[in-house]
Formats: sequence, C-alpha cells, structure tokens
Amino acid sequence: MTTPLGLAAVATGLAETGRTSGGEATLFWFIAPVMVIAALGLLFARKTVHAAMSVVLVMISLAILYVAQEAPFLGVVQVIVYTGAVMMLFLFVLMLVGVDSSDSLVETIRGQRWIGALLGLGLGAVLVGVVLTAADLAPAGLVEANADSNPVGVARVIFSDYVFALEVVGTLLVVAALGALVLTHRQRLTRQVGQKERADARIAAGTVLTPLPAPGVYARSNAMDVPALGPDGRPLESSVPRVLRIRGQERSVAEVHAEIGAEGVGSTPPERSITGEEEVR
Amino acid sequence: MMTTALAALPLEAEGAVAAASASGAFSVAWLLIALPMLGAAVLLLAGRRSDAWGHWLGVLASGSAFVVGAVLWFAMMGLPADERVQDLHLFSWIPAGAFSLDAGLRVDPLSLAFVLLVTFVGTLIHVYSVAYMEHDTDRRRFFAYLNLFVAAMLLLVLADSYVLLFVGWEGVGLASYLLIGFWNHEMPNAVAAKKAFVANRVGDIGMIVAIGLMFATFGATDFSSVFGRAEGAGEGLLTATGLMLLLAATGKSAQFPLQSWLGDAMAGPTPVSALIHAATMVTAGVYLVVRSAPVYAGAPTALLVVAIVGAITLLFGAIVGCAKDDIKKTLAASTMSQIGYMMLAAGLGPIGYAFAIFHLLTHGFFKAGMFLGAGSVMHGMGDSVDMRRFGGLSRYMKVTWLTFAAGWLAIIGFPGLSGFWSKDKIIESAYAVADGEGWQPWVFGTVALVGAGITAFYMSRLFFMTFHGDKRWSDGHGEGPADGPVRHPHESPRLMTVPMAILAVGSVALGGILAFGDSFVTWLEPVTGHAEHHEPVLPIWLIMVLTFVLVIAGVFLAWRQYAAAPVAVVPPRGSVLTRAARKDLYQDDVNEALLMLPGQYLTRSLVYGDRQLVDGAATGLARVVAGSGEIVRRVQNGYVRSYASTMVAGIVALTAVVLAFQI
Amino acid sequence: MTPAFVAPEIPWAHLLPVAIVLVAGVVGVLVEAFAPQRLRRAIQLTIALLATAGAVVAVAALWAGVRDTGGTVVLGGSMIIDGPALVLQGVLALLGLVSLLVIADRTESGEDAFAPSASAVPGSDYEELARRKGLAQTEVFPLVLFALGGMMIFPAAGDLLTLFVALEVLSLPLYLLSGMARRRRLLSQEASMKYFLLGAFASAFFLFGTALLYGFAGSVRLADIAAATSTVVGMDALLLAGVLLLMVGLLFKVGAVPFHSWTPDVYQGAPTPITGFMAACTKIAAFGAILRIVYVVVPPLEWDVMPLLWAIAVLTMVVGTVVAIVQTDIKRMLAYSSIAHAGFVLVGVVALTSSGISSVLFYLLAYGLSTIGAFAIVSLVREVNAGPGGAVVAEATHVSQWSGLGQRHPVLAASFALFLLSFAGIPLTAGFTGKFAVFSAAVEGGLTWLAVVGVVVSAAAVFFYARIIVLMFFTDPAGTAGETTTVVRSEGFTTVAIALGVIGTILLGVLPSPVLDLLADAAKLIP
Amino acid sequence: MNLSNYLVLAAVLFTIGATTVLLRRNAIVVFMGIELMLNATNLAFVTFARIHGDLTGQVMAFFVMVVAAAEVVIGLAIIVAIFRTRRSASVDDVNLLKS
Repeated sequence: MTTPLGLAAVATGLAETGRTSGGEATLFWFIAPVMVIAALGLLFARKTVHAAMSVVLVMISLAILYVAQEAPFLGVVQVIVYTGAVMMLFLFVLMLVGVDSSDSLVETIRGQRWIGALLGLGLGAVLVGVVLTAADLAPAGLVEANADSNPVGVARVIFSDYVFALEVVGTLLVVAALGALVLTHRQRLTRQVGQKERADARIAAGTVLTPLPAPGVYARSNAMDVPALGPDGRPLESSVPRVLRIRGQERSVAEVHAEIGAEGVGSTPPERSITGEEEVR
Repeated sequence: MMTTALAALPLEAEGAVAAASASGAFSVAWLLIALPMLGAAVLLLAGRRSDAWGHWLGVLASGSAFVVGAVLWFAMMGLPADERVQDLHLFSWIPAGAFSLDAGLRVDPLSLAFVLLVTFVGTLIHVYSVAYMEHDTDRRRFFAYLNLFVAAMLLLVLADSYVLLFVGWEGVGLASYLLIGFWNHEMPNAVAAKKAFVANRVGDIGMIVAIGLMFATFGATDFSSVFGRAEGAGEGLLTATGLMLLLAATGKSAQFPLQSWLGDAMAGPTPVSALIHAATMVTAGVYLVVRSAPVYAGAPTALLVVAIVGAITLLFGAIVGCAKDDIKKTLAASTMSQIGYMMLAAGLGPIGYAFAIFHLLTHGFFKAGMFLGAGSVMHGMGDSVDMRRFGGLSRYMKVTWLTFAAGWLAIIGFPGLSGFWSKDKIIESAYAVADGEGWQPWVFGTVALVGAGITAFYMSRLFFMTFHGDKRWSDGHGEGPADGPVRHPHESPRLMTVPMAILAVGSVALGGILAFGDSFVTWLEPVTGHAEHHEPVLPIWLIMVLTFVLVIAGVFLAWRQYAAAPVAVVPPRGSVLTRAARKDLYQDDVNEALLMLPGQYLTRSLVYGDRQLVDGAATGLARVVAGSGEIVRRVQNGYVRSYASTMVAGIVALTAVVLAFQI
Repeated sequence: MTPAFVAPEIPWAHLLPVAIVLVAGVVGVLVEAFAPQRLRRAIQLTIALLATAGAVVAVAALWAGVRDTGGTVVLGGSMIIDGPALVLQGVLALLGLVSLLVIADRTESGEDAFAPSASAVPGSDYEELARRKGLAQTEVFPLVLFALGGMMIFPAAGDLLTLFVALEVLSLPLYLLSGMARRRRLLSQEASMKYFLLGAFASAFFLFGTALLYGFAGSVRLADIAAATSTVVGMDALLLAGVLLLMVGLLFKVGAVPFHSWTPDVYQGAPTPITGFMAACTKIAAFGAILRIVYVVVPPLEWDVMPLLWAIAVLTMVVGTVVAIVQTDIKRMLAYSSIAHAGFVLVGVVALTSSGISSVLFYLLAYGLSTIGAFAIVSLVREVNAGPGGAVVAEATHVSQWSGLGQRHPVLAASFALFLLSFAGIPLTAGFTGKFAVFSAAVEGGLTWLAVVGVVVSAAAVFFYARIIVLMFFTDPAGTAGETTTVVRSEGFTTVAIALGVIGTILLGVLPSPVLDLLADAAKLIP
Repeated sequence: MNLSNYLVLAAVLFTIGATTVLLRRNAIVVFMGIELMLNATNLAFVTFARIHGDLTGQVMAFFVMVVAAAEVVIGLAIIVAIFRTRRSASVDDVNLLKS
C-alpha cells in the first residue's frame, strides 16, 4: 500500500491535477525523445536482442509517464507485467531461438521497404492529425477520482462497472495457460529409462565397460596419435582418439619404429620384438 | 419504324385483363404440380420396391395432371373473357420488410394452353416410354425423373412471379440434365449433359440479372405488379430487362448464340428428346418472351433483337438440318429452326404473340410425334441413328411410316395440316411487321418464307432417306446390300404406336381446329391483348402461293435426290456449306473460341501464371486477364508483411478520406 | 471520502447462455487435468454438446421476456440482452453445436482432424509414436467452447471494454486451433502464425479506435458515445477516426476487403472442421457487433461513414467473387466465397432499416448452416495413396480431385451441390431467401444501386459454383489407375451435421416465413 | 504543457509499432511491434483518463495489459512451435499458403 501511495505523492507533486507543472514538462521533454529513439530501435536494430532491450526501455519510460499522469497503480503494473513478465518472456524465447539471430538486410519482397515506409508515414500523419484535434480539451484532472488513492479508485471501477469483463478475462488467462500447454507440453509416451536400465543395456550390448586405454607413450614418441600396446604386445586401435582416427591422422607402431630407428631400443627392451606387423585388435 | 410496338401499348391496356383471385375449380390448380411431384417423390423414395409398378404410377401421375388441366380448361371456357386470368395465392414465401415474395399460381389462357400441351403430350410420352424403356433396369428412376420434369415444367408455366418461374426454370434444367445423362455411364452423354448445363448457366445469369433489375425497378417480381408498373418505367431499363430475359430464353430454347447444346443433348433416351427437347422445355424461352409482353411493349429495341435472334436461328437450324445424317440430330436442328420461327413471331410484338404460341402447340404435337417415330425406327433398327443406313422402311413399319408422314406433312406446312395454319400465319405476320414500313417486313418475311422452303427440303430428305428409296441395310437373307449391317426391322409394340397415332391425329387436325374462326387467337387475347390486323407488304394470296411453291420445290428436290436416286452410304464430301453444316456451322468451334478458351486461359493464367499467355498475349482481353492475375498474385503472395500492408493501406485511405471531407 | 463500495448485482439469468458455455470450458480444462486419458474424449464431447444445447435452451427461455420488453441492459451497460443479441447468441450456440459434431468426428481408423499431439515436431518420431498410440488432443473441446463463449458475448457487449475482451476471448483459441491440423501440419502452423500476427495487428487498431472514442466521449459505453455524438462539438475527427479504426478491427474478423487477405490462407491451412466453425461463427459474432455499432453509434455520422461502408461492401463482393473464380483449391474457393458473402451481408447492414437488421440475422443463419455443412463435406473427401490398398491420407482439396465425385457418391455430392446453390442464391435454398432479404432491405433503405450491384455480382458468382457442380457430376475422375479420391467413413457425427445443414438450407429456402417473422420481431437494438 | 503532447507521443509510438510489422521479418520483432502498439494505446487511454477526470481509461489500460499478457503467451507459443519445425523465426519463411 505504501508504494502506490508514495508514487501517488510523486504524481501529485509533478502534476497539479489537470494542468501540467513545469516539472512534468521537463520530464516529458526529456523522456519522450528517448522513447521515440528507443522505439525506432525496433525498426532499425539488426540484432533482435537490441530491439528487445529498446522495447524494455520504452516500457519503463511509459511506467514513469503513467506515474506522472496520476496513474501510479498502472505505473507499477506496467513495470511488473510488461517489463517484468512480458518482456522477460520475449527474452526467454529469444534465447531459445538463438540470441544472436539477426535479420538479413536483403529485402525479399520487391518494393516492400518503400511501401512500408510510405504507409508508416501516412499512418503517422493521419493519427497525429486526429489526436491533435483533442488539443482543445480542457483537462479535468483526477484529484476527485483519486480521492481514495488511485488503486482504490481503479478497483472501484473495475469491480463495479467492469466486473463482467474481469470475469471474462479470467477465462482468457485459462485459455492462455491451456494454449501454452497444448503447444509445448509433450506427454511421455515411452517408459522412462533409469540408471539401472541403462547399465543393464550396456552390459547386454557387450561393449567395453571400463574407460578406454590411453594412447601410446614411448620414450621418443609421446603422442596421442600412436596406439598403445596391449598386454600381449599388440597395438590397441581404440586407444587413439576417435577424431584422429576419422581424420586419418593416426600413426601406426611401425611408423614410430621406423622413425626411432636402431637407437630406439630402450633400457627395458620388450620381451618380444615389435615389428609393427602384428594384427591390430 | 419503332412506333408500331409503341402504338400497341394502348392495345395492351384495353386487351389484357387484370388478374382476379382464383376461386372454384381454379383453387385446385396446385394439384397440377403436386401430382407429378408426388409421383416423383414416391418413385425416388420407394426405390427398388417400386420397380414392378413404378412406371404405371408415373403414367398415372402425369395422366391425372392432364385430367385436372382439362377440368380447369372447361371451367375457364365457362368464364367470360375478362375473368379468365386467375391468380391463386399459395403461401407467403418470403415476408421481408416492405417487399414480400409470395408463392402463387396464375391460371390464364396462356398457362392453361401450356398445361394441356405438357400434360397431354407428356402423358403420351410416359406411355410410350413404358415400352421403350422396358429393358432398362432403371426404368423406375427414369419415370421419377420424367414426373419431376413434368412438375417443374408446370411450375414454370403456372408461376405468378418471375422468381417462382425461375424455380421451375431451374427445375426443368435439373430434370433435363438428369435425363440427358440418364445413361451417364456412357461418356458422351455426360459430356452432353455438361454442355447443356453450361449453356443454361449462361442463360441463367440473364434470368438472375433480369429478376434483379425488375426487383430494383418495380420493387416486385410478380407478374401483376411488374406488368402494372412497366408502363411507367424508363425505356432503357425495360430494354435491359428485355435483353436479359432474351439471354435467358436463348439458353433454354437453344437459340443463337447458345444453341450448341441441343444437338448433343440428343444423346439421352429418345422419349426424353421428344418430351424435353421438342415439345416442352425448349419452348420455355418462347413462353418467357410472350409472358413478358408488357415488358417488351416498352422496349421496342429488345423486341427487335428477339426477332433477329429468331430469324438467325431459324435459318441456322434449317441449314444444319440439311446436312445431318443422324436422324435425331436432324430433328434437333429442325426443332431449333422451328423455335426460331416462334421466337421470330414473338419478336414481332402483339401481332405475333398468339401465332408464336399457336405454332408452339402444333409443333409440340408433330415434333413429338416424329421423335417418337424416330424412336420407333431406332427400336426396329437396332438403335442405329444413321439415316444413310436406313431406307425402304415404309414396308416394314407401316404405322410408324403413316404417323411419321402425318408429322412430316404437318411440319412442311402442307395445306390443311396443323403446321400450315400456324406457320403461314407467322410468315404473314412477318411481312406485316412494323406497319409494313421499312426493311423489317421484307427481311423477316423473306427469311420466314425461305426457311419454309428449306424446312420442306430437309424434312423430306429425312423422310425419304428413312422410309423410301433403296434398302441400305441387310436383312441377313440376301436382300439389301451385302456390306450393310444386318437389321430386322419390325413394327413397335402397341404401347409405342398408339401414342404415335394419337399425336399424328393431333398433327393433322389440331391446327385446323385452333385456327377455325381465329378461336385460339381469341382465346389468348386476355393475355396477349387484342392486336389489330395489319396488312402485309405482299398480298396474302401471293404469300401463300410463294410458300406453297417453295415447299413443293423443297420436297421435289429431296425426292429426286434421296428417293428417286440411290443414296450413298458414305457421306460424300459435299460443298463447303454442307461440310460446315455438318459441323453445325462450326458452332462448337466458335463457342470454343468465344467461351471456352478465354475461360481456360483465365483459369490457367491466373493460377499457374501461364507463360504462354504472359509472353505472347495476343489479345487485349488476355492481357487484362493476365494483368489481374498478376495483381492477385502480388497481393496474395503469402507474406504476412504484405497482408499487413494491405490493411494499413486500407486504414490510411479510409481515415484520410473521412478527414478530408471533414476539413 | 466516497461512499462505501457496493458490490454490483450480477443478473445471472440474463448471462446464462454465455455463462453456461464458458463454465463448461473451464470444466473441460479440469477434465483434462483429472480425468483418465481414455475417458477424456467422451466426457469432453458430452460436456460440450450439453453446454451448447443448454445455451440454446437458455436463449429460448429468455426469448419470451425479451420479445415482450424489447430487452434489458444489465451490469450497468456491460451487456445488452436485446432481440438481435439474443437471436445471435442462439444462432451461435446452435451452429457451435453443429460445428462440434464435425470437430468431434473421427474416421473409421479413429483419427480426428487434429494432430495427436500439437507439440510434436511435424515429421518427428515422437509424432509418429503419438499417432500410433492413438493420442488425441482433447483440449480442442474447451478451446472451442471458450471461443464460442467469446463469440456469444460479442453481439451483446454494451461497452468497448467488454467488446475488446470478448474479441480476444474468441480470437486466442482460434489462433491455437488453426495450428492443430493432423495433416499438412506445416500449412496449419503457418496459418496459425499468420492469423495470430494479423489478428493481433487488427486488434491493436481496434484498441486505438477505442482509445479515440474514449477520448471523444469520456466513456466506453456505446450508449454514452452515441449520446455524445449529438452533444460534443469540435472533435469529430476523434469520433470518426475512432469509429473507423473500431470498424477495421471488426471488418478484419468478417474478412471484408481490404482487410481480408488472411482469410484464404488461414481457411486453407486450418483443420477443416475449425475452418467451418470459424467461417460461420466468427462472421456471425463480428456482424453482431458491427450491427450494434452501425445502428447505435454511426447514425449521426451517416454521411461521413456510410459511403465508406458502401465502398467496402462493393469491393468485398466483387473481389471475393472474381478471385474465387480462379481458385483451384476447394478450401480457398470457399474462403473467397465467404469473403463475397461478407460483402452481401454488408449490403444488408448499410441499409440502416429495421428490415436490414432482420435480413442480416437471417442471412447469417442461412450462410452459417451451409458453410459448416460445406466444410464438413470437404473434411470427408480424402486423397488415397497410390497403389493397391493405399492408405487414406489428407483431404483432397484440389478441385480436380473432386471430378466425378457425383457418380461415386451421389448423396454427398448432391448435398455439396445444394450448399453451393445456396451460396449462389438459387431459389428454394436458404441462400436465395437471405439474398432476397438483404437486397430488399437495401432497396428499402434507398440503396437501389447497391442492390443492383449485388444482384449482378451474385449472378456472376453462379458461374464458379456451377463449375464445381459440373466437375462433380459431369466430369470423369481425373485419376487413371484406381481411385485417388475417396470419401472416408466416419463415426457419423459429420453426417448428422451435414444432414442438419441440408435440412436447414432447404427449410429456410422453402418455408422461411416463420423464421423471418420471428426475426422481424427481434430486429430492435437497444441504444 | 498541453496534454496533447502525450497523445502525439502515443500516436508516434503506435505508428512505429505498426511500421515494424510492415518492415521487419523476424516474427518476434514483429510481435514486439504489436506490443508497442498496445503500449502506445495505453498511453492514450491514461492521458484521456486524465483529460476527462475519469478512471475508466486507466481501467482500460489495465485490462489491455492483462489481455496482452495472455496474448503474448499464446503468440510466443505459436512462434516457438513454428521455430521448432523450421528452425527459423522469419515471417517470410512461412510462405507456403498463397495464391
């Protein structure tokens, strides 16, 4: 309760109900250009995230303007609902779709850019022309209506005159929840596979259960691309990383031998000489 | 020149009779439609169970409708002439605001004449079909469709408003497709049904637009209101309405330029050709024009167009008829030509209306008779329709030959027979049109006169080729040419010959009876109004002599070529005209070029962006079509942004317009 | 201090039709959460059918009172239960019931028109598994009920706030439902996205119009705005632009040109039963709101706004008809035809007479019945995979695939032909009566020229409807080796819906007078 | 300062939002444009409420926020569903349905 009241106090400070104070004018002329520029970001930003952030800016500015216009309740709701919920939802989806996605600048529909710009200008001209006719209206101000504080005033109107709309909006929210569920929720159709089942399946498949052996390490050749030798002295193909094998970058033991040459006989020579001709396992 | 029709206006006023509310016998007029409709419903719903007796139920339904019609006729005879237009209100159909639409029937001399024709000829054809369709497993369904047709046709002629008439109009169309396509497992029949469908749709558009125009002009579509208010309406609107009605009539009556479907429609069973494509449905266009007389009274230009269309079709059909070797198609061409006569007569205005209907009635008899005769010949000749393989049948099918001869003499206008009375009157009236001034009487009169001569030629050709001359078929016992197909011609059963005989009697006598003391013209006066007699530009005796000479000449030519001389079984190449006539004077090609091709191009180009069209568009029309297709594609390109742009453009335009007017 | 808050009285009796449907929707959601899976469909279907039937009954129960008193304003003006509103609510509930039959129906292989799991990626293993397990997205039923509830509020809404909320309540479920087709899921998802983006775009304009009207009148109640039109001076621009933007939002919903471009795409992509539901019911609801605004708010502005509506009506009729002629997809063709019908209804709307209201109500009923029936038939005509015993797959929507249908399935094809004839306005069908009613209302309202344009356009429209009929009855099937098009057998709900459509179309064509009389009684809007 | 300045600001923001729909191809950005339009409308409502001394405008704005929240949920769900299918969030890529 305190916050809206406090905001209401700010509001009354800015606006002398109906007529605007100098403070409000300053605020407006500071914030309006910012809003328009931010909104234009929606039109011109290459990256979707930038567009989203500029919309957030517009929405927060709007909240400030609401407070200035004797609507502190709406100001709060604007921040909570729009900036807090709606735009966050947008950002979530952006993350899902790929945060760095950006529009290609090549226009696919011939002439669409000019048509769009022209229509936008036309629409703007018409709408501005229309609202300017309201310039002669004498503002009545909301002092009387906000006498019991703004939230109470709004609540009175909502719960008396528009209670039916409120009830119907309830079903709208149900629809929204149901809709999101329908389009995103996937029922589990197969039995859930637990750790035990996974382990059993692995054993049943008969593959290697332990970690794979490390690649070969020799005194003169310490490399990932040479297979290790098994206890029986044969090279273990699986010890070389799969990537190297696929790329064809592994070396055979024989190649290493050839490289090492005669000096390659270590202090503890192998019990059997390794020729490199052994069958690969 | 145009003044005649206008001068006839006051005649309308004094001649035509205002409608009275139906009472007494006339209040059961709805039975006329209900009985055959009930028959159709029972036959369709009962299904196979009614196979055994269904056809007789169909005959009964049609016959009882005739009885009702006869009763009404007697009742009307008992009324003075000025009470003979009876309106029967059935129910309030669409009570919408200030304009309401009622369903009602109008029983008057005109509709009653049609009722008697339709039910009488219809019943005979039903009887005939019992035998003709005996071996068809779906005979019951066939009778259901026949009954449906009779009901729809009666609705068409009895309706008291254009909207209800349109219902009947569509109904006969529907029944006609069902019957043409009755054997629709055979492809050509389905194609024929399709052709008839398309031609009729073009006509329907005329009908819909005409109804819309009437509705917009008079605020009503029932005959009483429309005719009552037609006098006060502007000529332009009436002309437009008249032309649209004519378009409808050309579609239904196979008149130029929508005539092409009739020949192909002969693919249906022969009784259908007799009932629908000779006696009844195709005359609906003539009925429409005559019924709309008060509209045409204020639209002389439209009336003139009616006459021109009639004249063109008259010659067109006659020329085509000379070259066809298919007996049914020849008869179809002849039908086209004869309806051209009726249309011409209707186009002459008040002096011709009565004769149009007169000829329509006599034609209904003799043409139906000849179609049934043709069916009988086909029945005896293994369903063959090639006249070049007929010949000498008079010995084998005596009754058919005799009845056909009656029809033949009637149609060529042999003095004393039905056709003579009705056709000569039309020729006379054509020479008398427009007060006998200007080019009209000479042109229309001469066309009608020449048409009579050609009619005599091609009908005699048909008659001689079929019943006389050499046998061009083999009887399997060494008689006739060895290469000919083996046939066993035999007379048809009673059920078929009796209806033919009755129609033959009508062909001989009906004209004389109706012409006696101008009784039919007087009978129709409450509807068509009294027409002053106009002197033809030629003396009447001269016209009669000329007609007779031309007819005799036509018959003689045909006799020399097709009865006295051998007929080639393979059609000779023939002259340019013959070849053109065989191909229906290239009407299909013309239609294709005029109607089908642009349609195909339209579809193709708009949907697939036909390269050919875009690249090598030859005509301006094609370019326009291609252009609009391009626009459609560009706007409906599947891009959300473009759609949004359309919306914003609309919004900006709307708002800007409003604001502009505000300032 | 203002006096203590007094809770408003909620007149449940008058809200009953709407309340039944919305509460049933909520119950449906609970069923989703708690009922075992195999029972869900049966329970959902029962609830949905009972709810719509109950709404029809509730409307009937309210009818006598409304006819005698002319209607009531409830909730301080939020809802106006008058003749047109009640009639439209009844029609919507009835057509909703018929639509639900089509939506619920399953083929003999147990597949309905919706994806077994809408969240599955099209073509994925998961989707295939879901299909084989016979999953069903039974959330469809509550979603349809919510949409229907929103639609039923729409024609009765007495203030712009309620109207806006109702607009969203009817739209959001439809956006979702459009994307849930079982077959051709890419198209379906695309339809959903297009519908959503353009719909939200249009409702933003609607909202801005509301703001302008609020700025003009200081209230969002229609009655107050109407009153202000005569008292407030000097701010006509606000009023006019407000009304126009408001109308844009509504005209978007009915698919009037130039706000129509979404219609063909969405109608084509959405699951066919949903297309039928949308085409019929959304249009009815939106026209209900348009009637209220045009007849209550606009009259003082007649000469400013009406000419624009005339132009839109003409454009809509012409564009809908002309473009329909060149379509090759049956659903697209029906979509353009529905655009043309929106134009015809607009002709009745702009008449500004009481017979205009009743004619529009009648037209909507007639059109709705035929439309649901037509789309129901489309949902039954399917493609068959090549080869012997080929599986039945997606709907055969290309018109060439319909050739020869009349020879193999005469009853079905005849029903479709009947609906087409009704669309074309051939006498003895409901469509004719409807066209007659709107055109005569236009003539009565002094708009003879508009009626003439309407007649000419509908005459041209006959051609493309006839084309389909010719194709079905007089053309040989396109495929050579075996059938490639078949009519799928189903549980029979669709058949019931089609039969209802056929009966309604004929009855409203042959004996429309009882209905027309009833509507004439109802044609009075409370300002 | 005249209150119509707020209204002009609202109109400008609304226009920018609408133009975004016409020009941008990323469905999420387009959707944000629509949200901007709704926000602009709210500003107009609040300003008119102040002009008329009537809280209905603020109530309208409140309802718009709630409705917008619901709409965002549905809209983003649809966009995500499409993204999962096509791996693209461009509105131009959903272009199978056309004449």
